[in-house]
Order: sequence, then structure tokens, then C-alpha cells
Amino acid sequence: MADAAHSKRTLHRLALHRRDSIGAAYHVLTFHAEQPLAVEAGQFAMVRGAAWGDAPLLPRPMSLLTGGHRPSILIKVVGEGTRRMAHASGGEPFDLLAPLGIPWSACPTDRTPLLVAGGVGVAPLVFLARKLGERKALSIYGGRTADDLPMHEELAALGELRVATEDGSRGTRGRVTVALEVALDELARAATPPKVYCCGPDRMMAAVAALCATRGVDCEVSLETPMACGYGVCLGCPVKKSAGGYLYACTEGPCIAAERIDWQATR
Amino acid sequence: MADAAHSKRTLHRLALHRRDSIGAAYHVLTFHAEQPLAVEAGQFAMVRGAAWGDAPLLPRPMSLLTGGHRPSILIKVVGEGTRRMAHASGGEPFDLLAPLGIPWSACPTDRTPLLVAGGVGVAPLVFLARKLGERKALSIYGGRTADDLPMHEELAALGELRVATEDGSRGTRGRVTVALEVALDELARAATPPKVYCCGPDRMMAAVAALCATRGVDCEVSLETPMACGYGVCLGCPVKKSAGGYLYACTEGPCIAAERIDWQATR
Amino acid sequence: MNTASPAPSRAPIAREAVDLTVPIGGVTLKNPILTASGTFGYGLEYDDFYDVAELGGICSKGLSLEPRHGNAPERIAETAAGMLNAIGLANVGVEAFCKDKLPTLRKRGVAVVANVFATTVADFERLTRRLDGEEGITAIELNVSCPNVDKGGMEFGCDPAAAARVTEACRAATRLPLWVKMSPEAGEPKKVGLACQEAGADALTAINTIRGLSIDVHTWKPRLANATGGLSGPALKPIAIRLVWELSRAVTIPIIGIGGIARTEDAIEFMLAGASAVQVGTANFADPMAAKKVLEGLRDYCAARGLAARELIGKLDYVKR
Amino acid sequence: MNTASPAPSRAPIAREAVDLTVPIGGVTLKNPILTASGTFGYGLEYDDFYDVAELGGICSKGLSLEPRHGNAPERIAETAAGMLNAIGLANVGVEAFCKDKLPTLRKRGVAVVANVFATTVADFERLTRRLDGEEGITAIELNVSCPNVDKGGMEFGCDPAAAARVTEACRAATRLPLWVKMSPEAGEPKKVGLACQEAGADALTAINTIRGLSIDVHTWKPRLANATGGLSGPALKPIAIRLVWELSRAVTIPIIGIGGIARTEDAIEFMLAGASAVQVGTANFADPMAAKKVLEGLRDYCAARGLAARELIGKLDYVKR
Ligand SMILES: Cc1cc2nc3c(=O)[nH]c(=O)nc-3n(C[C@H](O)[C@H](O)[C@H](O)COP(=O)(O)OP(=O)(O)OC[C@H]3O[C@@H](n4cnc5c(N)ncnc54)[C@H](O)[C@@H]3O)c2cc1C
Ligand SMILES: Cc1cc2nc3c(=O)[nH]c(=O)nc-3n(C[C@H](O)[C@H](O)[C@H](O)COP(=O)(O)OP(=O)(O)OC[C@H]3O[C@@H](n4cnc5c(N)ncnc54)[C@H](O)[C@@H]3O)c2cc1C
Ligand SMILES: Cc1cc2nc3c(=O)[nH]c(=O)nc-3n(C[C@H](O)[C@H](O)[C@H](O)COP(=O)(O)O)c2cc1C
Ligand SMILES: Cc1cc2nc3c(=O)[nH]c(=O)nc-3n(C[C@H](O)[C@H](O)[C@H](O)COP(=O)(O)O)c2cc1C
Ligand code: FES
Ligand code: FES
Repeated sequence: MADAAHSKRTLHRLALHRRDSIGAAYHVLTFHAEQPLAVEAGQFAMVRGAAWGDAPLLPRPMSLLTGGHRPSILIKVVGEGTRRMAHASGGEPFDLLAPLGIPWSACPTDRTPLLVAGGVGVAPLVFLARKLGERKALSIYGGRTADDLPMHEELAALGELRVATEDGSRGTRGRVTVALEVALDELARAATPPKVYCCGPDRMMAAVAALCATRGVDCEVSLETPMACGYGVCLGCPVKKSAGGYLYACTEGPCIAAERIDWQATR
Repeated sequence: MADAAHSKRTLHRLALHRRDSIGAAYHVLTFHAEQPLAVEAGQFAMVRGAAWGDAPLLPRPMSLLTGGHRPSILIKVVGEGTRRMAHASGGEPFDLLAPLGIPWSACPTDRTPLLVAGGVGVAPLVFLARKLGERKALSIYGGRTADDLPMHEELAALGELRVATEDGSRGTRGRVTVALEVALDELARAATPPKVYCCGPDRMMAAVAALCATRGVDCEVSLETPMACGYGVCLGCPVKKSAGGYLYACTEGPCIAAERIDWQATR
Repeated sequence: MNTASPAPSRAPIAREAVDLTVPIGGVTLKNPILTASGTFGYGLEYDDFYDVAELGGICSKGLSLEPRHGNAPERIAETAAGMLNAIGLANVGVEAFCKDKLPTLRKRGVAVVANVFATTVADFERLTRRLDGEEGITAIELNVSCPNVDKGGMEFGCDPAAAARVTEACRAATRLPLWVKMSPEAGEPKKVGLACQEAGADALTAINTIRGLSIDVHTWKPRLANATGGLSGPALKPIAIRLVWELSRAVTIPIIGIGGIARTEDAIEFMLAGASAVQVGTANFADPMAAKKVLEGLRDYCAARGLAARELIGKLDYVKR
Repeated sequence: MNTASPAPSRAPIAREAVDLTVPIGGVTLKNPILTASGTFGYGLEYDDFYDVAELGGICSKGLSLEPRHGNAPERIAETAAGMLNAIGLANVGVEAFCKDKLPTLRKRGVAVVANVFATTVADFERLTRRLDGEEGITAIELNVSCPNVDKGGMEFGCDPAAAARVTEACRAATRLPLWVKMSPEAGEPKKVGLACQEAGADALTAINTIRGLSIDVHTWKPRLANATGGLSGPALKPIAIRLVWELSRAVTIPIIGIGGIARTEDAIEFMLAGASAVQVGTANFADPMAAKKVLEGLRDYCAARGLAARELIGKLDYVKR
């Protein structure tokens, strides 16, 4: 899939086609693109309302849920930028700088794709599950409560879904790592060993990365750090490398082998 | 009318009820008020979108076109604040600090009200014409072109209207002062001498004030200056007095006897 | 990558039970939320809105010995998340203040901070002496940092020795608490603060505005008649918080923080950085209730965490790595 | 009350006929729109967007003798109409720049300004000497005003004598034009500018960022790992324009204006205030095409008024009353 990473990055002025709320905190924003947007699963866009004026100043990095004529993003309201997105109405113009970053690497045919999502981190994984199509991914999806599982229906429709919530309000009670251990145990006996794709809160990704490392399982994560530019010029998005020094999440990520990251440093 | 100036000033959070465009540059914004807004003709509101965030920072002074359950304003797009207002959609929340300022003084029964408006300055005069009701004001309305006469139909419906445009595209060609001279000549023979109420660009108000002074005609104007607070605390809205020193447009105006102003100083 | 742990807190308490009092150089304010000089008139314009006595205090418009007309218009211009002002210290003069404003304020029972301005050390001293005799003044705030006057404004506030001279002279003229208002344009703000402390200041107020210039590209003229004006509002906030932090670690007297405070969170940021109290300025323009809302939000914040307001002061959790 | 007369203009001319060239201390730039150091990478990240050779020039990320990793995350935080950054001058080092970046930039044909940073005068000199031999460098910009490093940053830029020492040492090391980047935190910016001019600077760049602090009120920690960071973006613009105006009246060498430029009007404001050229910084983040858009808008502005770009420089219409 990585070939499409060479698609020309462009600032697209797109009108909001529709906004669908999922509970109070989550929204899917779907845009209208005359020219189809060539994006790969795992890539992101820098998104900003064209009428925002001087504040909020910076665009917000958002994983793409779809590309094509109807590019879309899933947002969770956490601050001013996402609050504005959550109030946008149809027709409102947005600027999307896309496609950005390194997509998920392809899953070799001799591997079983295993998707591990946390909360809003589900977005790039839904895209991936759609791409996997016939291969029917096994997904593990965790959240604090049942309300923190936007798009769990989509994931379920695309393969097998196992849910874990911290309060037990849906699926098994506890963290995704518990469900992941079970899945890894099962797959240990399978012909095709798993390859894990993971996106969620840092603490979750660190735990998943650690578990996969112990089990000798390939693990790729999608990094989330604050970003100013999204295309490699501000140096605002460093992530500590296991080899020392920093890599930049916007150009060397967001999708990256978990082993390259120094998870101790992600506080 | 001035008694209502003692209505309690309050910051009202009102939803936009509807927005009506008049040509490209003018819009009437009508709000929905559960509690009726007690305002007098000539008073204004400080208006700000409740979701504007940190920029634009300050509210914008706007003459009220109506009060009651459907307070409304007429805006001309000149900058960022009015641009946002011109894009607002129904339901959008606005903060209106109102009622503010000194309203038009009452027109004694032994006087003929004569309204002189320029462009967007028509707003407080339409309000006044409505209040005058049966007394059927004579209005003179000027603009650069026929496109700069929003609400000319309303004025016409409320009394006699004479229009002057600089390019002659509607009514007589030239400035309002020419039409005003004619009207003053006519009224010089009438039983009830005129009282002029004027709102428009500074240069127009200065010319109208000068003409009225020469003719010994009472003239009241509605001042427009940049304002930060609108209620007398920032001292940002000084207007030079003919007696020397400054008065503050938000608390000593906006409606004020023309003779109190040093028109030389309004550059 | 931010999974940082939340700040210390205890079991929630009732809103009414929250202790909001803060000690500022000899006096105890009922709460840390004041309003800033020049943005709140003389405190008498708020009867329609709320009882200003609910606040920790109010700072008067800058008072001079004689009344001042102020600068020609335009005096204000908006900028990105901020505004420039060059009011030129228009004010009724100290006599009219004492005669016409103070008696009413006394009746209201609000803590009044008299903000004063002069072009000479002697006049600063005279002003202070004049106010010293008046009942109902909680503190005198020396504005040695006004950017909008030709003479005597920022010069005092940018030079440690000059700031100390003003403070010393006023110190001798009153037993009222003296607050000195810092200029963000001083090259060495910590030295200015220390000099004021040594000269007898009871607290530092930080910050006044920073001079800016805005130009109309259609007319090629400045948007203010005075050309430059002081920048205030949210745009300034991070700079102000940084200065409060620096000052609070340099001096031992309390700091009163100002600059772009519009919401409770802003006030808390200043307090964590080291401010014992804060002043709400430009935010009063868009919302006359702003200071009261900041106060009520602070009460909520403290109640939810079981904290007294003064437990926030200087609690920024930072160790240099 | 604003019915001010419009600025001087002649009959409109064709866009292609507009003379956008501006002379900056010995060199003539094809137009006055550059990009700011640290906000444009090494100029090689824009192939997808536009040909950077259309610009008046680009400033490299700040280069040091040795490569630098930079500060720990978080390095950036948004504030009202601005952002704080504490990148810590992460860069590939001057050798890698000359070896890996410069050859490609030379092929592009863009005017390259090498922005350099060091912690000692001797290292500033070494850097300058190293770059002096390289083809394809239009000027060297001395960053004596970086707020985000422990040593050697702003100290040089806040003290006239220290700034002069750096300039003098570098002057002796190169015949390339030397631009010195001013700190807005200097107590006496005009003195710093004059000292640099006397020490041989060909131009002054103004301004670098101002230090700010932003605190997370949930965790009580600074939002940046370095605690403070430099404030950039529109919030800063009025301060930057005021400093350009002050500097341009104090020195005779050209000024290059920076600070919050996002639109053509912003660039024009700086030029009217006295800037001979400008740099677009933070605006590149939201829109990689920002500098080009500013340039095209400037061409339109000049075409509509029949003006050459250099006719805008210092034309602020202001007489002190
Ligand atoms: C490559 C990438 C892909 C992302 N994809 C998505 C997505 O699909 N859906 C989605 O909702 N969000 C996604 N994010 C996170 C999103 O960018 C932030 O939540 C957003 O920028 C917050 O903006 P705001 O203005 O609402 O909040 P702000 O006011 O900027 O911040 C509010 C709070 O959120 C925290 N925050 C800011 N940025 C981030 C971040 N990048 N990660 C975690 N916390 C942050 C701040 O520290 C602060 O506490 C992604 C981030 C990256 C880097
Ligand atoms: C008492 C009062 C009543 C008003 N009533 C109305 C009204 O009914 N309808 C209406 O459209 N406008 C009215 N105005 C003017 C209106 O307040 C301004 O046009 C508005 O604030 C501009 O905001 P902006 O953000 O769009 O423009 P800005 O970006 O703030 O400014 C754009 C341009 O407009 C100029 N400008 C700013 N404020 C004023 C002003 N007060 N008068 C003239 N020029 C200004 C600026 O100098 C600048 O050149 C009134 C003003 C006052 C004081
Ligand atoms: C319109 C206006 C007038 C001001 N007048 C004074 C003054 O008279 N004396 C003074 O010490 N500060 C004055 N200030 C500065 C404020 O008290 C405050 O220090 C500054 O505005 C920063 O706070 P803010 O961003 O909350 O407004 C004034 C500010 C404004 C905006
Ligand atoms: C992320 C970032 C990195 C920067 N790095 C440098 C640098 O390496 N050297 C330098 O002289 N200035 C640096 N600056 C300062 C800018 O060049 C510029 O002076 C400042 O940001 C103000 O302009 P702006 O508001 O247009 O961004 C940096 C600014 C930002 C935002
Ligand atoms: S976000 Fe700017 S370099 Fe990564
Ligand atoms: S607008 Fe603030 S005093 Fe008039």
C-alpha cells in the first residue's frame, strides 16, 4: 500500500457534505471532493475550517477514514478545534492538506491481520479493515465505556470483533491487552502468525507493543502527537526512538513498527 | 422616548432566528428572544458570535432595527466581524449586550420629523420611522449607488421617501444635502418647522449638521466610532466636542444634538 | 503523547465551603479575582450587571493629579485575539475620584485599588499622599508602565533604578499597601521587580500592555492616532504568564497576574505560575460579567478538587530536565 | 470616525509589469517575500506545492556546527492566534546542510539565506567561515535571539555589546551579506540594532519569537517539556510591526520584517512600517502555499496601484501631533 504515499500532497478546499454524530463526543465529517482524493489506509490530513480566521490557528491532524470523492474523518471532541468541527454544518468549507504520512504497511499473505483499536483510534483501522476486505480482519476494540466505541458496528461488519471496556458496559471487562493475549494464544496455534496493527491512546499502544515484543509478534502502531505542519518542516512532532534520538511522526509515521519507538519516553 | 434608556443593560444570549440578504453586502439578522428586549429607536447593541472564540475578540456595535421578541440588526459587510455575521446560519448563538446608549430624542408635536439616512446608517432611522407611525416621516436616503440603499422600501412604506445616489442610478443624482436643501426650503413655509434626524457616514453627517446649523434647524445625529465596550468603561470611543474636550459616543450618544460635535475634528 | 497524571486534589467540597481568600502584602482579599485598571471604569458602571463587591477587588482607571482628556481618536484597534489601545490615560483626576467616585464605592463595600500615574517621582508621591488619607482604599497601584503617554510612562517601569525611586518616594508617603505594575518591555524584568521589592513594594502587578502598531493598508496611516498602542487580550496571555512565573521566582512579595484572562482556566494558569491574585481586563469589554464568571468558575474548580484557592499559587509542576 | 483619504497610487499596470525587486544590503532580491527560519524546513519539502524559486528567498532551519537532536516533546502548543515552540534548534548540522541540502537548492535557483546559531562567538565565526566558501548562499542570518536553548540564545541578542561582538567576528569571516536577527525581548532594541549596524551587519531581521508559558490546568504541568517556548503567529504581529518601525527609524541598513504574516495585507503593513522585505513563518504550517499567496497578492496590490514594491518601504503616513 505504501506506493500511494507518493500521491501529491495538496491543500484541498472541500465543502462539508454531511456530519453524523455518534453519541455526544464523536462525529463523522464527510466532505465533498470533485477530484477523488488518493489516500491509503493509515494516512492522515491536516484539517482546518476555512473560515476559522486567526484562531484556532493551526490545522488538526486527523486520520482519514475514507478517501475518494467522499473523504471522511472521525473526530472526538477534546478542545476548541474539534469542538468547531463538531458544530460544522453542511456546505461549510474546510481545508484538508492530504494525503500525509506513511500508511499502514501491507499485511503479507502469510500473516493474519489483527487490529487493535482504542476509542477514536479506530479510524485508521476501519480504513484498513475495509482495504483488507475478503481477508476479514480480527479486531479488538477497547474503550472506557460502551460510549467510547464509535464505529464498533463498522468493525463488526468487516470481520470478527471483540470488545473490551474498562467498566464492563460492553464486551469483556478490562483492557484490550487481556483480549489481545487471548487472541494471540489462539493464533499461536494457527498456520499464519498474526501481524498486529494498533492505534489508540499512548498507554494502550505501549502495552500492546510490549506484549507483542514478548510474544515475538510484528506490531505496527499509528502515532499521535501534536503537530503544527504535518509535512516535516516544523519539527514539532518528535517521538523518541528506541535507537536514540527522535523521529518525526508526520513524515516517518504515523504508521510505524512499534519496535522503533522508545515507549518509556512516552509519558 | 429617552425614559426607556434606563432599561437594564443585559448580555442576552440569543439564537439567530433568520438572516436575510439584501444584495451582496447587506444582511438583516433577526434574533429570537424569549424575553422581549425593551429598546428605543436609536439605541444599539454590542453583538458578538458566542462561538467566535478568541478572534474576532471584541463585540461589534450595531444599531437595533427592532426590539421585542424579534430583535434585529442591519449589517454591512466591511471586515471580519460583519463577514462572520453575514455567514451565520439559523440557530447560531449570539451575545447581544443591550439596550445601550442614548436613543433619538422625541420629536415634539410642533415639529416635522425629517429623516436623513446614508447607506447602512438607515437602521436607526427605520426604527424611528416605525415609532413615528401615524406622523409619517419624510425621509431622504442617499447612497453611492442604488445597491447602497438597503431598506429603502421600508422607509418608503413608512412615509415619504426621496432618494439620492452619487451615480444617479436611483433617485436624484448627487448627495443627500442637495435633496435636504430642497426639503428644508419646502418646510420653511410649513406650519411646523422640521427636526432633522441623521445617520450615515461622518462626512455626510458633518455636511447635514453644517446645513442645519446655517438654516437654524434642529439636528440630531447618531455617532459611529469604533467601540470596545459600548457601556462607558474603556474610553475608546471619544468624539471631539464643539465645547472642547471629548464626549464618549457609547454613553453620551450615539444619538446626540449635532451642535455638540466638533465636526472639523472628524477626519 | 500525553498521558500525564492529573494534578493533586482531595475529596470534593461544597461550593460555599471553598476558601477563596488570598493574602496580598498585608491585606487579605476575599478572593483572587480583581478587575484591571482602565477596563472597568471606576467600578460604578456595573450596577445593571452585578454587585462588584463580590469580587476580590477592582482597580480604578489610572488617576493623575489633574484630570486628563486623553488622546485623540482613534484610540482602539482590534488585532488577532487582541486589541491595541492608546487611551492616553483620560481620567477625572484624583480629586474628582475621591469626591465623586470613592464615596459610592465605599458604600458598595468593594476593595478598591487606586491605580495612579504621574510623569515625575514628585507627582507620584503627591498622588500617593493624597490617597493615603482616604478611607476605603485597599491598595495603591503604581502604573510605571503605561506605554501610551509621551512622558513618564514606561521609562520608570523599564529601569530598575527609576522604578525603585518611584516606589521609595511613594512608600514614604503612605502606609497603604503599594503594588507596582510591571512593564513587559523591561529588558530585565526580574531586576525591576527586585528593585521595587527592596524599595518597599508590597506586591507586583504583571503585566501592563506591550506596544504594538497596526497600519491601514488602504490609507497607509496607523490605525491609532497615537500610532502605537498597548496590546492587550488573549494574544498576550502566554507572555504574561511567563513573566509572572519569572518574577514569582525572583521576588518574595506576591504577584498579581494580568494579561488576556477571559476564562477561569486562564486565571488558574496564572495562579499556578505564581500569581496570588489576578486581574481581568479586556475580557470585560465583550462580557461585563466576565470577572464574576471567572470567579464562579474558580469556586467550582476548587470545590471539585477540595482545594483552597491559595493552594494553587505557584504550584506549577515543573522540574528542569 | 474614519473617512481618511486613500494612499498614493498611479494608474494600474499589468501584473507582469510590476517591479517587485528590493535591494537588501548589497544584493537585490527578486521580490520581498521570503520564508522564515524554522518554519520552512530546508526548503526541499515543497516540491508537491510550488517552485520555491518564485520566492524572494528562503531561510534555512537554524544551523549549528554539529547536528542537534532538539528538545524532548512536547515541543509545540497552540495559544490564542499564536503558538509556542521550543524545538531546541534541532538541525542536521552545517556539514550535512552543505552536503545534502545546498546542492539541490542551488539547482532550484532559489536565494538561500543560511540561518545559523551558536553558543559562543567563536562558533558563530566558525559557522560563518564554513558557509562563506559555499556557492549559492545569498546571505547569512545570525540567530542571536533564539529563546529555546539554554546557552547562547537570547543573551547575545538582548545586549548591544554582545550582539556587536558576534556580528564583528562573523563580519571578519565572510564577504557574504550578514543579517542579524533581533530579539523582541531586548530592553533597548534600537541600541542592539545600531550596535549590529556599526559592527558591519548588512541588514536586521525582526523579530524572533517572544518567550511565553502555557500551563495545562488539569495536570498543573507546562504544556511544553521546556516549560517556556517562543510565541509566533498573528498574536505577535502588532508587536513585530512596532519594532520594525522603531528599528527602521534608528538604523540606515534595511530591515527584514517577520511576525505573524499570513496575508498580503500583513506583508504590506510591515513594508509601510519600514521593512524592505518580509518573511512568512508560522503561516506556512496551516498552508504550505502561504508565502506564494502573499507574493501573488502583493503583485496584485502593486499592479492595481501602479506601484513598484520598493515604493512601499517605510511609507507609513504619520506625523506626530
Ligand atoms: C496522525 C494523527 C491522526 C489523528 N487522528 C485522529 C482522528 O482520527 N480522530 C481524532 O479525533 N483525533 C485524531 N488525532 C488527534 C487530534 O489531532 C487531536 O485530538 C486534535 O488536534 C485536538 O484538537 P483540539 O483543538 O480539539 O484540542 P486542543 O485544544 O488542541 O487540545 C485539547 C487537548 O487535547 C490534547 N491533544 C492535542 N493534540 C493531541 C494529539 N495529537 N493527540 C492526543 N491529544 C492531543 C491537548 O494536549 C489538550 O489536552 C490524530 C492525531 C494525529 C497526530
Ligand atoms: C453606535 C453604532 C451603531 C452602528 N450601527 C451599525 C449598523 O446598524 N449596521 C452596520 O453595518 N454597522 C453599524 N455600525 C458600524 C459597525 O460597528 C462596524 O462596521 C463594525 O464594527 C465593523 O466590524 P468588522 O469586524 O466587520 O470590521 P473591522 O475589521 O473591525 O473593520 C473594517 C473596517 O471598518 C472600519 N470600522 C470599524 N468600526 C467602524 C465603525 N464603528 N464605523 C465605521 N467604520 C468602522 C475599520 O476602520 C476598518 O477600516 C455601528 C457603529 C456604532 C458605533
Ligand atoms: C482600554 C484599556 C485601558 C487601560 N488603561 C490602563 C490604566 O489606566 N492604567 C493601567 O495601569 N493599565 C491600564 N490598562 C492595562 C490593563 O490594566 C492590563 O494591564 C492590560 O490590558 C492587560 O490585561 P488584559 O489583557 O486582561 O486586558 C488598560 C488596558 C486597556 C485595554
Ligand atoms: C517551529 C518554529 C521554529 C523556529 N525555528 C527558528 C530557527 O531555527 N531559527 C530562527 O532564527 N528562528 C526560528 N523561528 C522563528 C521564526 O523564524 C520567526 O522569527 C518567528 O516565528 C516569527 O514569525 P511568524 O510569526 O511568522 O512565525 C522558529 C519559529 C517556529 C514557529
Ligand atoms: S508536524 Fe511539523 S514536522 Fe511533523
Ligand atoms: S465604547 Fe467603551 S467607553 Fe465607549
